Amino acid sequence: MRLFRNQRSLYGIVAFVLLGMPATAWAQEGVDSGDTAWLLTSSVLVLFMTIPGLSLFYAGLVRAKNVLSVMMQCFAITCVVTIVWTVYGYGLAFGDGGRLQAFIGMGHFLLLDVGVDAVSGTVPETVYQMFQLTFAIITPALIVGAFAERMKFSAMLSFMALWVTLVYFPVAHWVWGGGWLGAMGVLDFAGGSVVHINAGTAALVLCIVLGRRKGYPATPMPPNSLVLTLVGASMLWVGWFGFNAGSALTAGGVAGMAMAVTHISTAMAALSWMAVEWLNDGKPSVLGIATGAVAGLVAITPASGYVGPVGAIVIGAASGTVCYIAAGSVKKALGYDDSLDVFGVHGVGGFVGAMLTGVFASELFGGVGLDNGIGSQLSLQFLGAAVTIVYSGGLTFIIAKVLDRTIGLRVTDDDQGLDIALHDERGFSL
Amino acid sequence: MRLFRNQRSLYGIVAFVLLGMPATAWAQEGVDSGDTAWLLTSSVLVLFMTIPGLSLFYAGLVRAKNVLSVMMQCFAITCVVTIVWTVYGYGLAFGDGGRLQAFIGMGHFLLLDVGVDAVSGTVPETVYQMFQLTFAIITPALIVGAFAERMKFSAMLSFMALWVTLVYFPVAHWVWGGGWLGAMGVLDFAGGSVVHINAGTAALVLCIVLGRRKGYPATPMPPNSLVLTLVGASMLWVGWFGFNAGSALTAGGVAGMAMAVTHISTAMAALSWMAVEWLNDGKPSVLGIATGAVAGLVAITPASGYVGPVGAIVIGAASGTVCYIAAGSVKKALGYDDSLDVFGVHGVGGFVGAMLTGVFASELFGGVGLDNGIGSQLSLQFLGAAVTIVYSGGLTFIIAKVLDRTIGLRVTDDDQGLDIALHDERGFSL
Amino acid sequence: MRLFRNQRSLYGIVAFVLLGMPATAWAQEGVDSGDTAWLLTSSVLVLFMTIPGLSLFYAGLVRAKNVLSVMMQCFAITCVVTIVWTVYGYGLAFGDGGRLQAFIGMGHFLLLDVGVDAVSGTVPETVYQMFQLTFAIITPALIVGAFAERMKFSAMLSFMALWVTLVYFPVAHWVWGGGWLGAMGVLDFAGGSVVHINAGTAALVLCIVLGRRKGYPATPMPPNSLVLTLVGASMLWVGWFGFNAGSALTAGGVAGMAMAVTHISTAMAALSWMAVEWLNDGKPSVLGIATGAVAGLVAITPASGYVGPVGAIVIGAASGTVCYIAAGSVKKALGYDDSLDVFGVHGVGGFVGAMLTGVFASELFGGVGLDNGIGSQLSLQFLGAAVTIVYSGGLTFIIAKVLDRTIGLRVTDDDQGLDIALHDERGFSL
Amino acid sequence: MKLVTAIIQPEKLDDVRDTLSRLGVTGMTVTEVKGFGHQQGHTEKYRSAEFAVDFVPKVKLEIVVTDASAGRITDAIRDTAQTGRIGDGKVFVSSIDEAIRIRTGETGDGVL
Amino acid sequence: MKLVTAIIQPEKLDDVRDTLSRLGVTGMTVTEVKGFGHQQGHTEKYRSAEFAVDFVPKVKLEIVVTDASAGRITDAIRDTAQTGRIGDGKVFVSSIDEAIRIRTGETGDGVL
Amino acid sequence: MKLVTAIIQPEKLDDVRDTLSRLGVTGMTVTEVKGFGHQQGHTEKYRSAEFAVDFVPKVKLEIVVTDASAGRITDAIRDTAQTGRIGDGKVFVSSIDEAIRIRTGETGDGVL
Ligand SMILES: Nc1ncnc2c1ncn2[C@@H]1O[C@H](COP(=O)(O)OP(=O)(O)O)[C@@H](O)[C@H]1O
Ligand SMILES: Nc1ncnc2c1ncn2[C@@H]1O[C@H](COP(=O)(O)OP(=O)(O)O)[C@@H](O)[C@H]1O
Ligand SMILES: Nc1ncnc2c1ncn2[C@@H]1O[C@H](COP(=O)(O)OP(=O)(O)O)[C@@H](O)[C@H]1O
Repeated sequence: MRLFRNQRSLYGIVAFVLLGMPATAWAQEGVDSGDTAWLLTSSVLVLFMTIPGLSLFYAGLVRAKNVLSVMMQCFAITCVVTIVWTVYGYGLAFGDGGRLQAFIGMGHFLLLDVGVDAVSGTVPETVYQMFQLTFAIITPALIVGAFAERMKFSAMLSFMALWVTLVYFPVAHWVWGGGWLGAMGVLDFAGGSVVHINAGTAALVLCIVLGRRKGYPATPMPPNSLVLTLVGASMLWVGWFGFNAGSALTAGGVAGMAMAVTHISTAMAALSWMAVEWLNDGKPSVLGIATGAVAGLVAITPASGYVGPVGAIVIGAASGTVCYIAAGSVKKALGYDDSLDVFGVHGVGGFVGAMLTGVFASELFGGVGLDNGIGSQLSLQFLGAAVTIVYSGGLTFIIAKVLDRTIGLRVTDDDQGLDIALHDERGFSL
Repeated sequence: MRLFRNQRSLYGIVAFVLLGMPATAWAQEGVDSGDTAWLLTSSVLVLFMTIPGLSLFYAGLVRAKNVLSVMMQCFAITCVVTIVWTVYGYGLAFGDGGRLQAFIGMGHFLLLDVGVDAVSGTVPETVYQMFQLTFAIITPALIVGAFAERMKFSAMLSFMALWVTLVYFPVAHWVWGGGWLGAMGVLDFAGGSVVHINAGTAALVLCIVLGRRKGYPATPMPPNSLVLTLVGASMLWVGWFGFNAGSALTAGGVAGMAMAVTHISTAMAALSWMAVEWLNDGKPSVLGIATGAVAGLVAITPASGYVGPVGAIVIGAASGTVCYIAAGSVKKALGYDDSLDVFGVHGVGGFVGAMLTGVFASELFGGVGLDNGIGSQLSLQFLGAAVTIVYSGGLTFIIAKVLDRTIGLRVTDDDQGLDIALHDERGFSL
Repeated sequence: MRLFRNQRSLYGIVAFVLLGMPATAWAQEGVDSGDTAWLLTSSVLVLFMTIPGLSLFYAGLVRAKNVLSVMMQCFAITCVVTIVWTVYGYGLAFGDGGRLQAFIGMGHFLLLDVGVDAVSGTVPETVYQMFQLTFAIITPALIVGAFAERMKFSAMLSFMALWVTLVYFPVAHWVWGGGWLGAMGVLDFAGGSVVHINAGTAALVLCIVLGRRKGYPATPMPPNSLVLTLVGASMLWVGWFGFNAGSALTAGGVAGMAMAVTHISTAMAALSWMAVEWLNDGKPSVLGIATGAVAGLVAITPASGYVGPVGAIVIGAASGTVCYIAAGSVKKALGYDDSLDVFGVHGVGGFVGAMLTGVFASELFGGVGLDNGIGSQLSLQFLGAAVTIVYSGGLTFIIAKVLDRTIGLRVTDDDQGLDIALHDERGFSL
Repeated sequence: MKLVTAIIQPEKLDDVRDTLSRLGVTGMTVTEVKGFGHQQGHTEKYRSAEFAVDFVPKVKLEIVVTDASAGRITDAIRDTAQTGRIGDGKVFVSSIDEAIRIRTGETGDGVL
Repeated sequence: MKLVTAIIQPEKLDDVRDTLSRLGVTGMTVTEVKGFGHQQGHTEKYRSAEFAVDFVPKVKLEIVVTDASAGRITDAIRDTAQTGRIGDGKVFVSSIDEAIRIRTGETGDGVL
Repeated sequence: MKLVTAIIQPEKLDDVRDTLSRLGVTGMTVTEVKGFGHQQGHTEKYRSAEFAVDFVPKVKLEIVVTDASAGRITDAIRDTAQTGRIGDGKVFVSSIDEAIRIRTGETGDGVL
């Protein structure tokens, strides 16, 4: 990237030399318009994943009386995280932490120093921070699925503001912001640990602290509309190309391969879930194939910039199968009420992906190659996952408990439905 | 831009000089593929705002028996404006008006002279006119919200064809097409006056000429589905990045900052509306946060290329609060039936944005800077808004009255619902 | 393209000559980041057309008890085709067939040889194959509309795997992969024959082999939600810009003109259908304008890179009118049950477009020009269409018959609805 | 006790409810129904498929009342729900042997 | 007057209506209901949650008829709605004391 | 025969059904209805428009039973559906003259 930055200024020199034309006549120093176009587009795509993508995926899965509440949560999280990020989040995650750099970043208060001309790599820094912001938005939004249908909106807002500050920003810094995990060589191209294991763990802890929904699991709680859910899943799929291929930060071969493997892994995971379900339960289901697809998207996320098609096929097959078991028999056995299986899909899928990245990034399997071989990479990958699980789990527990003691986490009565109870609105008046 | 255009041809010369390779071997003269990629994408995004974005936003807000009618209106407007634009609209808005240039453009009949090789700035002119067309589509479509649930489809078609011709094209020319307002220095980056004040004023006038819906305000008219509305709002949000960041016409720092401030302002406005509503009415609502977001998008539109994050936060906070009052108590007090609050959100929000642009574009607040200081810019901004209000209001009144006298504006009976009455179709058969 | 590829490496040389900077310092050899950004975006858009676009368009048109089944089919097709493509499909369609090149391609097994650095034209080959894959996905998905509400899911899966292998890949190779039809000079910019005539013919044959839905045409089968259908149509419209403008494979004037004419043709076709329907049946309908738009998108597809605005207007008007007749009186007269009019819209619309391409590509009408005049081009266009019809029709018949004899194509009883019968799920629990 | 069953135009529901509460009726049960009768339905058209939908949406009110008040109530419904246009609907009266309030278990007129 | 209440399979609604109009029945009220009985329901499965839905969709016809015609009408419904498969449904007959046409206020058999 | 009509809280449907089947009730017909009564509804607010929705969702059970079993069944419903909170609902009993099973054409108590 760095050398690439010189390219344009080089043209400047060429131009100057040949025609006495000032370098200022060029486009922004070091900015490549193609890379910028792709990262702008990717930012749009990742935001699209959360609203409306994820919010539709979740909205369809709850009961009709709670359909608005989950969409409201996703939408409000988008807004709150945006403001927190603008004020200090970008600094904590991607700022230069100086002596503390290994652990946390600093600066960029109110993005005051991120001007129109600021450049990061080959794109304007405004675009770079916007792209990263969309990741900070979707990660907490994923957690919504775990506490759906019973959490107070006010408590949800406080939880999320605290969670991104104390959990997401630090972990993002450790891996991507110049922190210690990245420095050690943990591979996480687009957020297997930072986003999915992180959100999945928080989801599990929070739903346990919160307790089950009234009537769970005895009462049937059918999704109000799998049409919405499948539309949401489809939007997640297409938006995810911004997530993974955008993480290349340039519009070239790396982005191209990231998009290809993302697509392959997703298809493979969807088919694996469908196959396993067909064998076990007798019928393939819409919710099954959709959930499988999401599992595949999750699992390829950390690997997307490092593996080839073969890796993608295996990662897809593995995640589809493992998540089917995790969100199925395992969850049933343990009896926690992770309403929409955030842990079973994102936590478990993210872990599968993080580990397999350590294997399929190897040139052996058509990957970009590993510095110290599969063995040592695997331990690094495990370290990254383990640290995220412990840190995210611990902090989430503390935040949840504190809020529960103070403002209270749960609505008094889930029967009426959160839409009327919290928002004086109904989802449908047909 | 102009100098930038020379860049590639310069390469041509360099190439020719060094390797005797004909310049024709290069990509299209003066076209930057990255800028083109972004503007192509932006055109897609802005069309996406109207269909399905805006049409879903509106569809969810009407009663089930009228859900199709508003979607039909948005869709038909898209088609009609496209043809009008292709035949003469682009010429009127962006053509060279010669002696009349200050007031109206000319030429480009049937886009005959807009060839594959025509270039505008650093992009093909085909792309430039396409991008501008998407603005000409959404502006009249916004008005749909004001006359929803009672206007005749045939009258709607005639009104829109006349309105874009007599109102939109001239105003767009004045500000963006080389007309007098732009020349005077009125700042309207992506359409605060041209699009939002313009549509908002027309909406208010038209809904008054048309009269209230039967039973309004006594009878409850609950939205048939806020799920659709929130999905529409989310699509508007993501599509708006094409609207504002696309207006940079290049993929660089200006686009990046425009996207960032658009996002910040939207989040801030959504939260402000939510907060004010929570305080006043006791509960935060889905419709409230969604409407707040739209207000923020509207208000940042004229400012997006000129202000920084600080300006975005203030503009967001202001628009969220002011529009809450305008679409709430003010509307109630005045008693007009602007069904979906086009005036309260787009008219008022656009005005707030237009004025604050005059303040926050100043370097004082991290903006790009003003030539003659805040004071004189404010008067310019006010002039731009005022002219738009007067012109749009007047012409809209005349067009509406003429149509009412001739073909009639209203359906004979709103009770049955427009879907059956006008289209022989039902929105849902569940 | 070829020469363009040399451009960057040329810069390399320039740089090297002037500053002794190694060419390797540059971005990927021969890759243009702007073109890549646009093709990445286009791939996203074309996948978006299928999921959720097409699946919503179709989902809204069936009865509520089958709404999930059609969405499931589109989603599963996406997954199956992706894997087939990755394993051998890309090779069959776009590989070098050596001595058999005229008829079929070979190689690229598991995309093993499509590395991060592989380049095709000015974009990474990973991106090129991804873009082409999205076409291989939507073509079979289009057929879903013909057998909706009665086909077994298992049979559907087998049919599609066989169909893309035996029909789509060869036809795509003949026209785009270096095969005989392309070599002869048949013009098919984005898939009038390869995609639409191909799918439309298969749809007709398959729905006849399958037989009518129980109760058709006596029993009314109202669409469960035209809201979903119009949203789907809108998504098809915006996504189609990736389909047609993406087929330029570069972000320049050709892409720009392709997008412009696509938009114009679509608007014109929608209005024509609306007008004809209004005259014949007394009212304009939502389903009518939406179907007209799709007809216009289909018809401009083969022409999009070759014609100008005038051609687009005529192609739009023609397709809107002709498809109205085909999907209306003609279908009624012949009595086959093509549930969602895949043949009437895609088959017929594709044919209209293929033929008119031979006329309006001529410079006479503002097109890019024809080598041997309209007459001979028309015969070539007819040949392309005819070959596709005969081949696709024949093979589809054989595949369908074989599957019917072996595993059986139809569900035993359509009354219960496929959602419960095949997937143990319901679309809505409101 | 009597069961008064009224099938009326949906637009009239609120008016009828107000009138009845003024008459001291504290409870009723309402169902959305499809009515067939003299009133015309509408036609729907989806591409080549056109069909007549000959039912019209109505609401059905079921009100259990004391024998004494039955007459007053049916009259009130008739007067309030009447527009004079075809489709105004019907009122039917039948007998109820017993009524029980689930909450308290009490029976008889007190329940109503 | 009699109230004939028939619970039938949704697919049979149109046939029954046609038969009845041939018998001179000018009006009826139809409600979508859930039926429980001998007929099997279905199961639904959403990830780990599986449950049996043991009701089946039915439609309920309510037709108020003259005492004289009640027999003919119940027979007609029975014959038309019959498929012989479990779930065909039931017909119940009860008495109506009075019927009023809201539009005109008229009462008695003329209302039907 | 008697028609037992029970209007209960939706949450109670499953419990009531289980109790009744234990009492040997093999069939019933259920309708989703809107109830007006002492129980409060809720308010909804959409921008400047606020309004009270004063009905509450209820389910209506219709069960035709033999005269003999009517008492047992109404008692069972009352006991099972009772929460003691306002809105528990009502049970009404009326008379049925005749019942026919469409599938077989048989009539009388055997039908139930
Ligand atoms: N015999 C009947 N039994 C039950 N319901 C009836 C009967 N006749 C009419 N209805 C109901 O009354 C409604 C109004 O009747 P209709 O004949 O359309 O108008 P009007 O009552 O003004 O003559 C019908 O839609 C239907 O729901
Ligand atoms: N005792 C009853 N009271 C009211 N409705 C009943 C009763 N028994 C059956 N039904 C209705 O009749 C429908 C058909 O009854 P079912 O036992 O399934 O089939 P069949 O009538 O052929 O034996 C049920 O779905 C239910 O709606
Ligand atoms: N007179 C009545 N006729 C018909 N239904 C009634 C009558 N009174 C009450 N109901 C029904 O019973 C339900 C419960 O009654 P309500 O007064 O709210 O509570 P409670 O029965 O505990 O006093 C109401 O929602 C309504 O559906």
